[in-house]
Amino acid sequence: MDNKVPQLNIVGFLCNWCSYAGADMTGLGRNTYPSNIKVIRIPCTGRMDPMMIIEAFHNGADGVLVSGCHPGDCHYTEGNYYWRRRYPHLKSLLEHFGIDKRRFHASWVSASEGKKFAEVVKKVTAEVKDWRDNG
Amino acid sequence: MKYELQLKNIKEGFRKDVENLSQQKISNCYQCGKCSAGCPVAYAMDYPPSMIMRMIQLGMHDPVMSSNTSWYCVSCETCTTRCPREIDIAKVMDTLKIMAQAGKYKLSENEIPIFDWIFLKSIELTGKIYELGMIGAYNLLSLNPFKDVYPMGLKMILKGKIGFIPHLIYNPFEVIKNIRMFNAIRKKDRERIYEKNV
Amino acid sequence: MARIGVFVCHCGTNIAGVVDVTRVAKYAGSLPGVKVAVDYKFMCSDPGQNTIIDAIKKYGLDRLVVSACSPRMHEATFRRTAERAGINPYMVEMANIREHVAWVHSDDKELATQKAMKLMEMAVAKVRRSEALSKMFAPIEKRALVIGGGIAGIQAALDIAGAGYKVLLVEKEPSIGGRMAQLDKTFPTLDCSACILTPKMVAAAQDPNITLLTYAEVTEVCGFVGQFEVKIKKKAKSVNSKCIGCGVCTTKCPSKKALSEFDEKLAPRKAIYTPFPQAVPNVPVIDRTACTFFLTGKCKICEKVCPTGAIDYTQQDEFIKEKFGAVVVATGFDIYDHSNYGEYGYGEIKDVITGLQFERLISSTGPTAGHVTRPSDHREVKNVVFIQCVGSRDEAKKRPYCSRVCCMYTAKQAMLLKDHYPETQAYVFYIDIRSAGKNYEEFVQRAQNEYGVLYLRGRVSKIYERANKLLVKGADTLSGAQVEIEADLVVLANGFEPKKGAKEFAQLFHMSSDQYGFYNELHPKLAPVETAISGVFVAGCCQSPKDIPDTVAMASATAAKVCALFAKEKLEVEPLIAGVNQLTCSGCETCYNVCPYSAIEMKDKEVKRGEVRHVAEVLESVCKGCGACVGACYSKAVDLKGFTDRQVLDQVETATAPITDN
Amino acid sequence: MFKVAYFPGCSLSSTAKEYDVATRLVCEDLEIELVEVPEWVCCGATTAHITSELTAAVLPARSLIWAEKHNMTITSPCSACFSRLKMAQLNLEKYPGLKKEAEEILGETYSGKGEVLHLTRVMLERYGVDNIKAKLKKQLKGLKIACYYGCLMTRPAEVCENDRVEDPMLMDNLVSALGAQAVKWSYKTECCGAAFSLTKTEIVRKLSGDILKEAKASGAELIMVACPLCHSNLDARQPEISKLLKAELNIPVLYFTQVIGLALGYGYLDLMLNKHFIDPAPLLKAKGIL
Ligand SMILES: Cc1cc2nc3c(=O)[nH]c(=O)nc-3n(C[C@H](O)[C@H](O)[C@H](O)COP(=O)(O)OP(=O)(O)OC[C@H]3O[C@@H](n4cnc5c(N)ncnc54)[C@H](O)[C@@H]3O)c2cc1C
Ligand SMILES: Cc1cc2nc3c(=O)[nH]c(=O)nc-3n(C[C@H](O)[C@H](O)[C@H](O)COP(=O)(O)OP(=O)(O)OC[C@H]3O[C@@H](n4cnc5c(N)ncnc54)[C@H](O)[C@@H]3O)c2cc1C
Ligand code: SF4
Ligand code: SF4
Ligand code: SF4
Ligand code: SF4
Ligand code: SF4
Ligand code: SF4
Ligand code: SF4
Ligand code: SF4
Repeated sequence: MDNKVPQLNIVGFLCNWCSYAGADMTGLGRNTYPSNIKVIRIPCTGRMDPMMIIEAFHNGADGVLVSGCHPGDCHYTEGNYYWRRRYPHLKSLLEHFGIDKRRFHASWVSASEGKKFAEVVKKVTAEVKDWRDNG
Repeated sequence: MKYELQLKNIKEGFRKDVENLSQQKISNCYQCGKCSAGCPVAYAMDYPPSMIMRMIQLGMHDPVMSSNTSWYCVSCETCTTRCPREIDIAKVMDTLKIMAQAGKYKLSENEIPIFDWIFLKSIELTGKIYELGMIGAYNLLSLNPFKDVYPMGLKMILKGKIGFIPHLIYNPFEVIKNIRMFNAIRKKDRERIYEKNV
Repeated sequence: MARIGVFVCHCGTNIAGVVDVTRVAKYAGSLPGVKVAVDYKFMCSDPGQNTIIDAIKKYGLDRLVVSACSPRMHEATFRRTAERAGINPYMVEMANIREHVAWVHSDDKELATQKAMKLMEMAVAKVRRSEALSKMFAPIEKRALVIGGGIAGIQAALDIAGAGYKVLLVEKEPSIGGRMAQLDKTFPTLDCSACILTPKMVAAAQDPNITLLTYAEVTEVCGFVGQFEVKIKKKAKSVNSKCIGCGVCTTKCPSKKALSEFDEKLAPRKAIYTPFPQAVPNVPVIDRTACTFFLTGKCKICEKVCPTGAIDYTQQDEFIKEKFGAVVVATGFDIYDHSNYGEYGYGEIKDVITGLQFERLISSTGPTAGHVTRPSDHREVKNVVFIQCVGSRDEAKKRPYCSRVCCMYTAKQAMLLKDHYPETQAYVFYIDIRSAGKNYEEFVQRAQNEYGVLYLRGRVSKIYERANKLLVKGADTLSGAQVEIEADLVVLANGFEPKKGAKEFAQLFHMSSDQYGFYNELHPKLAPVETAISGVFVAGCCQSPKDIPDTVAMASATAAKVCALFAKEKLEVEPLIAGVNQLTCSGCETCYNVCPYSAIEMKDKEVKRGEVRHVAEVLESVCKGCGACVGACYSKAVDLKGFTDRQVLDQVETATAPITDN
Repeated sequence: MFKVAYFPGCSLSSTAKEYDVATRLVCEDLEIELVEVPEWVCCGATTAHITSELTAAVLPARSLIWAEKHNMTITSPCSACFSRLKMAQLNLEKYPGLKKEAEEILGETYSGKGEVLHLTRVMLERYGVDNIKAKLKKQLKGLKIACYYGCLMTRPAEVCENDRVEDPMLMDNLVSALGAQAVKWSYKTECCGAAFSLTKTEIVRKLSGDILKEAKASGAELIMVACPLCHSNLDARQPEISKLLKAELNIPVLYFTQVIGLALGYGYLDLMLNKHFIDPAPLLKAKGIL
């Protein structure tokens, strides 16, 4: 996928220990991805308050990605399990309110998966773009 | 040293050409030689497979295309099965032959292409292979008319193993369909090879 | 009104080569509350930090944004800078425009610059809402846990004990020693492995500061740096503490069904055994899966012959729970199982052996007393072929990495072979020789020049069995020749793999591993023995393949880190923790239930004059700041310092707003 | 009744007529229904893929599509045909561009989901060695057989799935079930020279010679094959090879369906054993099988 997708705004919430570090690793490995994502560092996906995501869409974000440690690898033992439980509910709730499911994503990226993070961002960006271009 | 590598005699894009047509990442080859070690016909090749891979990496177009290596490859897939870098070497060999036959590059061993030409003609006209006609035509065209006729060919005939009458596709419409199909393929092939080959 | 300073770093050309840093600084200057915005070549350098300090003084700043590398890299640095200039260290935010911008968006400088501006603006939005936080401290349990009793674990334990701290060394086998105990001689000096290892093993056993716990495994871990609480399973040895190590039981035991793990399955071992004669501790264990008594109910010979009555068939697994301030993980490696190599016989050809098996064969303490004979028919050998990079540098076998030690150990083994049997010929098939190390290249040269080992550059394609011989078909790519060697024995240089169960073990500590299962260090260059979990360190081959010198260096480094930690009175911890607004708390106990650290207490408390309610309270010394309670609270009564709702929402708002740069 | 689409291939109607006859005979006996693909065209053999990738995909695709439409597994007794069918399937899946062009030329779509198996796998895996064993009339006691698989039946690794690409055991298991002895040897999958039969006979003589020598050295009295190309190289060329090696090899080469046929009680002419250059009659008589 081409890395240049103008005028598309995606907010990324990355947990400090795995996905944020994984995104750092993407940089260390000089893998590229589309620049639409703006990353906000959070300690853990367990800290995610649904309000933040709703607020992001409300403010006009085209897409949102929340990414944390793989299940079982949470730095705080179980924070990502809480998130894993909340995610599907939130997703269907958002859909109910008319937020297309292509706009809201969750992923597991560990501190060593720099390449994977680039892939995730590419995939998410492509889906959000697909939503914008094709409805 | 057989060959002097200079900027002027390497062909820019040769590696890319081969990589595109074969869809194999030749630059991934790290020259371990496992392909050459196991190739049953390497002993008869001008350059063993791994060396061909290296020469493609370097863009050494002339020696690659004028060597007999790809023509001696029997497509046994031994190399492909064992390559630690997961390169389909047999497919690369096929690609070299395809490129050569497409007329863009010079042919070294004319023997096998003649055979292939007759073979495909046979399929085109009859849908199947017509052995006796093929052996005859092949021997005539390769200027070795009595090769294999005696003793093996003769015995084959005596054992009833070689048919005299071509097995035709029974339905004449199928024959026409077949010839049309081959023409379509030829057209597409030319497009493919020449387009990716510039 | 906030007085913010924004400092944009070039990082040489790392950032400035992609991002227009002056434009970022200029844009920063236009943002409300920003009093000064400058860019500089290397912000983390001394002059860089002084620029910041000068600016703080000159403009009376009270909060900072550093637009540079990842906060995981330098947040601590700039917090200290702020502190030196008299600002609360938690009034600092970083915008990561290197790892998250310059290095990943180098394909479009304009878009990269715009994103850098945005990330900086988000950091400014966040820092506006920052509050001064005060430092917090936690106690340290000055006792270390070392897991794995290979050379790495032994060295780490000795060094920590040497500094006067207590160590518990846990080993899952009946003896410490690890792989090194299996080796014959070691490169590059060819000194005998046992001769240099045994004294260390004994020293570890005798050190008053070290407690050895063999035949034991860690099963549960909770807590954090300074306060790890660890549950350890002591497997039943069936031999109690009365044992004096006389060895009579082993000699008399009739069961020979099991194969010796120590001898790499080349020889049988008894049901009651110590792995090898110099074992430490020298106490045998009964392998209950092989013992006749445990299988059939009859035998008990060992009990009869034991002079001290040390045999105890009724012993049970035992669990203990202890506290440690720091942990060294040194669980070592396994070698690649070549049964995946169909072309080398699916691991079924007896005379195709592993490098480790060769070590046992040529070792005078090994199953053949040092005679290199063929496992199949015990005949002497003449031609021996060594094949390098088996299960290494092989993408098709899912092992693309180089195992780093096998070039060297192959050269060593070929030399040892020649030493013992001058009339033999050794052939080595290799792809590249990797011998970077002090005296390593010279060592390999010696194998070739003085010992006449024939090096052939190519991978072997197939090994054929023919009559009593092995036909090895390889290539020498340097001469372009196919090579066929009739060999008596083939020795594979099996690569290094993570220990079986490494991934599950990592989960106990929430350590991360790479795609193969080797444990990740915190930083490949600057923090090679730390892990992402503070207080947990890694040493030896569990982190990546390495030889003994590197293993020992790494082990000593972990010891230094542990000692540095223990040398502190108490531990400074980040005050980024949760806090409850008890006025709005409804007492629902949701936070109490989700907190993974039991850091929330429910209390009946007078929150307003005359109003006693059931409310939550955070135990500050226990909270780790994960934020699970914050995400869960329906009343929005808990918040997380450093990542408050307001801060994150402001970041969200900024992230979605257009850039107003002109 | 067990039903498969049958692609006999060109050789089976001429040079390898006996393979076709024995196969149909045995399959009828075992109640395996072979439904010949109507008006099939040659798979392109070893030529199409070195001439044009598209030809190599289009020719087999016609038969693949037919089998897919009729919901049948497609099989071929010839390793070369099988390989071309299977490779076409794999390539059409791997390279979407190729698939698009092939579909355009054929004017049909191809899902690629149908199964392509070599006849050995259909009979020995799907139908099952045990089921064959249950129907035997005779044990082939005392016969030492070298199973020769060749290249195209097992390679590349993706085509043999359950079996081991470097040391396949499928036919060896059959041999044991028939009461004979499968010798252990390491040239099971070495190349016989295959398609160079006509064009580079000297290569065929060397490669097939090595295989025959190795089989002989391993104590085999008979070689069992599952491919007409292998057969003609090992059998028809054997007299020349013997001469070249200055050694009387005289080792009969039988198709695996002929060997099953023997154990099912069929005779010399039923199985057209007379077609072979190296007459197996003396050996089989000596073992009391004929
Ligand atoms: C064939 C061969 C030859 C070699 N030759 C040389 C040489 O000549 N020179 C040289 O410098 N290097 C050589 N090496 C490398 C050397 O063996 C290693 O560098 C060294 O052994 C690494 O030590 P370690 O402590 O990291 O791992 P190990 O030796 O594997 O020790 C790990 C220990 O941890 C224990 N353990 C594992 N998991 C657990 C658990 N969950 N709980 C408790 N305990 C656990 C294991 O039982 C083991 O005792 C050679 C390696 C091989 C394979
Ligand atoms: C071209 C090149 C590229 C490299 N690239 C990489 C890379 O990409 N990645 C990587 O990991 N490594 C790389 N390295 C290796 C890396 O540079 C070294 O590993 C590292 O610098 C070693 O650090 P040091 O502290 O041991 O030595 P040095 O960096 O040499 O430091 C020694 C210091 O001691 C001082 N000193 C010397 N004698 C005395 C004395 N008598 N009294 C007081 N002070 C003294 C010197 O002035 C110097 O400041 C590279 C090396 C080179 C040459
Ligand atoms: S086996 Fe593969 S990697 Fe090795 S030389 Fe051949 S093509 Fe290159
Ligand atoms: S496919 Fe060709 S190159 Fe590869 S091993 Fe066989 S003959 Fe050699
Ligand atoms: S602060 Fe970070 S970005 Fe700036 S020079 Fe230092 S390492 Fe580089
Ligand atoms: S009881 Fe078990 S361990 Fe003891 S001597 Fe008998 S078999 Fe050996
Ligand atoms: S258990 Fe008894 S017999 Fe065995 S070593 Fe110990 S003291 Fe000796
Ligand atoms: S150290 Fe040598 S033998 Fe081992 S994987 Fe690396 S190159 Fe291969
Ligand atoms: S979840 Fe919120 S409301 Fe409920 S007890 Fe905890 S702080 Fe109070
Ligand atoms: S942030 Fe909340 S859930 Fe996490 S440890 Fe602290 S009190 Fe417990």
